[in-house]
Amino acid sequence: MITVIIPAVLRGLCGGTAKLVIAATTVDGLLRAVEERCPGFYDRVVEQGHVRPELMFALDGEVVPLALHDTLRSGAEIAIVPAMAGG
Amino acid sequence: MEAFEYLAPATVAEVYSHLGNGKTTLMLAGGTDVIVQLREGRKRCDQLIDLKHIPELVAHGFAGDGTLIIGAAAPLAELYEDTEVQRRLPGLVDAASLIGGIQIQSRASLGGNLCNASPAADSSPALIALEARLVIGSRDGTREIPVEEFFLGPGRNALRPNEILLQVKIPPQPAHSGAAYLRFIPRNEMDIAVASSGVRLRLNAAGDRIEGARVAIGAVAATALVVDVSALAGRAPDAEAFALAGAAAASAATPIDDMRGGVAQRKHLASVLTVRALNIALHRAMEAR
Amino acid sequence: MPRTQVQTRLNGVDVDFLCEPRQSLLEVLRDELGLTGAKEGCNNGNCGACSVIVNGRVVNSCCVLGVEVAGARVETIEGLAHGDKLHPLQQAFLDEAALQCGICTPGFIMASRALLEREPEPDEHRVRYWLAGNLCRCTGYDKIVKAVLGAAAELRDAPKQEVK
Amino acid sequence: MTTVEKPAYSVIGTRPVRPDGVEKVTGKAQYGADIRLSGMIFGRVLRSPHAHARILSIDTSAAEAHPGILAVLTYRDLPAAEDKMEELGESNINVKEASDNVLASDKVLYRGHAIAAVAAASPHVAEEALAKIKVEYEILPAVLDVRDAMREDAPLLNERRFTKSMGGVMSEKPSNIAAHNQFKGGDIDAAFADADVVIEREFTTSMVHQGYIEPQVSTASWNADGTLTIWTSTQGAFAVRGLVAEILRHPVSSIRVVPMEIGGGFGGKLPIYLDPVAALLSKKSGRPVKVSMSRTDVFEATGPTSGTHIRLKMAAKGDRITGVQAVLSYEAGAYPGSAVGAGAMCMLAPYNVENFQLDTYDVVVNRPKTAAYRAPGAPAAAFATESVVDEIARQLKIDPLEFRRKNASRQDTRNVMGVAFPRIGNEETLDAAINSPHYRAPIEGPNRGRGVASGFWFNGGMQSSVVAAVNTDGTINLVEGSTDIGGTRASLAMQLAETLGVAYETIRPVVVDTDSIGHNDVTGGSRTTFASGMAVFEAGMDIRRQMITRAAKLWSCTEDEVVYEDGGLRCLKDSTKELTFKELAAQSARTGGPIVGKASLIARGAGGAFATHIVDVEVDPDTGKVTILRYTAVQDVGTAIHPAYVEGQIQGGVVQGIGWALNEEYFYDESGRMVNSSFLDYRMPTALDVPNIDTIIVEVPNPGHPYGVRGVGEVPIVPPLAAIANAVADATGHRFTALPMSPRKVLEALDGLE
Repeated sequence: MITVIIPAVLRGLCGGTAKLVIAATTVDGLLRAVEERCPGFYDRVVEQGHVRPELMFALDGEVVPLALHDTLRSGAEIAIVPAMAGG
Repeated sequence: MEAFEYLAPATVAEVYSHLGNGKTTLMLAGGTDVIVQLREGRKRCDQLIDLKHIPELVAHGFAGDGTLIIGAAAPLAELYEDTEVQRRLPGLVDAASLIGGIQIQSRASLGGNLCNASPAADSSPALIALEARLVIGSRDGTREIPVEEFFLGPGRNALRPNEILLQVKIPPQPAHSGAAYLRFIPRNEMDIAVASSGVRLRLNAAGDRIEGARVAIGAVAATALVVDVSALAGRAPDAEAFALAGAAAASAATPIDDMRGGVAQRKHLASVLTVRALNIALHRAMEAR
Repeated sequence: MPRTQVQTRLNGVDVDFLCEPRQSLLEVLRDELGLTGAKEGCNNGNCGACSVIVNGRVVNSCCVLGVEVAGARVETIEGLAHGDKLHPLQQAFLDEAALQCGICTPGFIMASRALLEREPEPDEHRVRYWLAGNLCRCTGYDKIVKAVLGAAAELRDAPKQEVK
Repeated sequence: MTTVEKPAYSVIGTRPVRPDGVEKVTGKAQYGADIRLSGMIFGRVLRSPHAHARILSIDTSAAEAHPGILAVLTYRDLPAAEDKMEELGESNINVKEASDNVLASDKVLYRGHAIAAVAAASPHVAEEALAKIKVEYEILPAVLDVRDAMREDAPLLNERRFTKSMGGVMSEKPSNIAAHNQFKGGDIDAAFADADVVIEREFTTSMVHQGYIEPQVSTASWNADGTLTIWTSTQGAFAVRGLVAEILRHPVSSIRVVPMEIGGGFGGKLPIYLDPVAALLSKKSGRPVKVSMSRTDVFEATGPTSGTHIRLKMAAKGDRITGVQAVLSYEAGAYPGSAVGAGAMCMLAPYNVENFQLDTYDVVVNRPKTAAYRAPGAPAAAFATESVVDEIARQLKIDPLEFRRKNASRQDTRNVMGVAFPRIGNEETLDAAINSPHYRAPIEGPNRGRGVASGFWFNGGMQSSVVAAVNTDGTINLVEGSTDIGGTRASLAMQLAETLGVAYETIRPVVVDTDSIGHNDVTGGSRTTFASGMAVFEAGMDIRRQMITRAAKLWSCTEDEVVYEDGGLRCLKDSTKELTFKELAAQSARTGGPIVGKASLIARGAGGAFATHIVDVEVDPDTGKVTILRYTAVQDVGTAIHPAYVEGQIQGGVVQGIGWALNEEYFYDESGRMVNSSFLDYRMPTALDVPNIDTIIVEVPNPGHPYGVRGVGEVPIVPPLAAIANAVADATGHRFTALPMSPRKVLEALDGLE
């Protein structure tokens, strides 16, 4: 199972839920599973088959650029965050 | 930068021979203002005349009567490194040693600082306080004016067509007197005065009464201003008297509001700096006794 | 615009070059003579990155015209080391890690050299005052000041290292 | 130095001379402007005198006819670009906007916006020709301040821009608000309802510039076969290659970017400005072209960091921070993309706060497009948080560091993204600050005060690639692709020496061009010593494996009977069989040929960095001038590879923060012209304006790195703004919520002048 932290601005799609626990093995599978519970969620994160460039994921505490095909280990915790760059 | 002709005459007469030929002409002393102004298109010229090959314009020295004569193109560093100048005219050294950084002081001259006629020029209030006079020359001869009469407005000076500034003359300073110059800048160096004050305090032999005072303030009007502090004469050189001078400086100031400072700030600083400068001048006057 | 021929003594060697009057000494050193150690940081005398020594005084070469150095003695960072022997200031900057990006370093070293030639025993405040015309954005100045004070001590102990 | 569970290293922790040092102290190092190619000519760029205007026409005929002009360029020479976001390595760009920022097409959006370029054999002649280009403008009203730009009736920079929020469109009407985002957790209403203390303040910071001493400069040579070489000053050669390829629609494989030595960046040399211009001028003229910026160009046209407006409300109960609500609005400049998100994600990181709501607005204004600047977004946000934390501690009569300690985040504390921290050194840093000589010493004297503040930065990982070739004399050439801004050649060579157990001096690092090494992301995000260091470690381990194989071959034993230790190899079953690294290297030709270690990776496990700063100030009540009397910066660096350069990074960041706090700001006149675009009036600290900066290095090794490295470069600029404001409040009793605290502002506040 994967724990997904729903970004505040998308919680409206999920009836205000901040956190979901979902079975999935890849990023894409996870987002589609969230979509089933939160209609409209997938397209807010994915555009033309890619994660929107302005978004990133925080996987087990670290902000990383994950692609849709990246696999996720069971027990992982993932959050969707705005992309940022360092100086 | 627009192209121009460079001339390096060896005599003042040779300089005059290049003037009045219809060409736009600028003088080059230290170049720390004029070269940048030409590069940034704030000034232009057909010919640039380098004055540094004329011995009397780059020299400085004390005349028999104690007058310090400074060639208009003499670099500041040579002036303030002169131990005799340091001893006799610390108020001049105050100003000369804080115009720009060391690299600027190696080149910049009093003449250039004066002719540039910036309202914030550090040399002007200091020289006014010391009653300096300027020697201006042309083909037709020379004339002398008090330094305070040289400034007509921002970037405008009293040189007439085909005239050049030759020398700055600082008369021997009165007995029992001390002078000082202070400016305020946000940083501690490399900055343009937000406000400044040059003062000279003359005491009686006992050192307990003010015989006369001169105060000039900078960066608080279109030109450096002479402040009327005649009220100080006859008073004891104390905080009360200096506060009077400070108030006079503040009310004389008519500053503008720009990115370097505000109106109220500049008037306030004119007062603060005048009081502080007077305290230094007092200290120097007492030491000189 | 006709170019003027200028003869000067550069790092101990007589050289002559052609330049336009409007070319600064910095442009001449970099573009005409191929000495790129002096850097352009501001081109108006406010950063010191182009510092060189002319007739024993440190100047901003961006505020000097090339034609002005006729007959002058010009020293640049390229002339400071002797063969493979670094000047104590250069060595001190390395040992103290007094540079990060290094763009301001030649200017700081030339300005510091001019200071130490005049004043062999400056204190920290004097060094900071003298170097106020040189901007560094990387180091916060701390290690630069320590390097200059260290080199000053070194030069006092072994003055012979300072060869003209 | 506080050190937690650190292994014994032989090279790491020493202070050797950097490999590129001698060239940099002798003036031989080749920076961007130092290159000279045969036939090279000079390019100059024409820039907009207006802050906001429609371009009606550009007439370059007179410039083309000017004697000596070899090429003239306008937006018409750029390929049409698509108005959409593209992902480019670690950077995301809208190519249309990137292209318009290189050469404006329909509109100019800020004073200094590039419009045209010319090239000639002399830069002076090029400048003469620029003056002959005629541009007709329809001048439009400009909006310069973030709050003005957010108003309903504000002039629009882009009539087709609507407010986005995580992929959705939020506004019905076009707006200057490019993006809104929110971070929310717990129940703030309850937290405020039940608090002992609630403080709400508004904060503003001015737009400031990175202030690197080397202006942008780029030299390009376009060959008849379409191959293009660019010599440039950049934090990321591969990023430049990618951006130029996108903007010029030119194949990446035809572009070689040579990273010259770089004269400072601090984030400001991540974007590109001149590279495509130099490339097209070269294509048109058939000559190599060098294009450089003046200092005024750098101020007016390259990315500074955002001016900001932050409203922050904080609740405390007992000695705990119980709730925070904040609205952050950042100026993005002419195009979207401020660091407001990062600001929000960092601002509460030092604390364990369960109830929070942070709203962020990314707002376009008629100023240059902002760029990253050292911990982008974080300093302004920390200025707000740390000022209010200080005020609450005072109200609660708790020592400000003790109060921070009580509320400190630690491993498993959840940040505002809802994500748990890994092992972090926040508490250790606070303890080191509390116990520091500086904090234990009293502060005395009139008009003097002490302030403290904490700060956080994420640090980055991203892609790195290195190759290490062993020479037969036992020395090693380390080939890397990370720009060395502040000593990374040394920190990477040291990590390889440590991995191989050899002397630092035997390693010769070299930074190469984009044709000569695999992709390396930018030197930014404090990633190089961490991420390229990780690649260096793996390349070293690759060499060790190869050497073990060869030793086993020589000794005819199995590989697991060979051990590599202390820079040598020995055979477990035969103690007579030993070889030093150098001896085996000498035999490479007879044992299978060259020994080359390689590694390419996406570095994971970048540990966040925390800092706490202590500063003493004196305020002159008659002039409003603030003098920094003493400064101590305490920071968890994981492991200090080269302590001298770690200290240098900290000291440099602190002094930039001092400038930001006290004097640096962009002054604009009503027309939108920057009036202080010089080093004279844009007042960065000089050597005379700051004291020595004391550093206390805390080492809580990062479990995500073989040597425990954390990024060092950015977090030092986060605390100073608030630390100094807190010190000024302590000295004067007046709390400044607007930066900079320039003498004028301080005097006006203290003396009630106006």
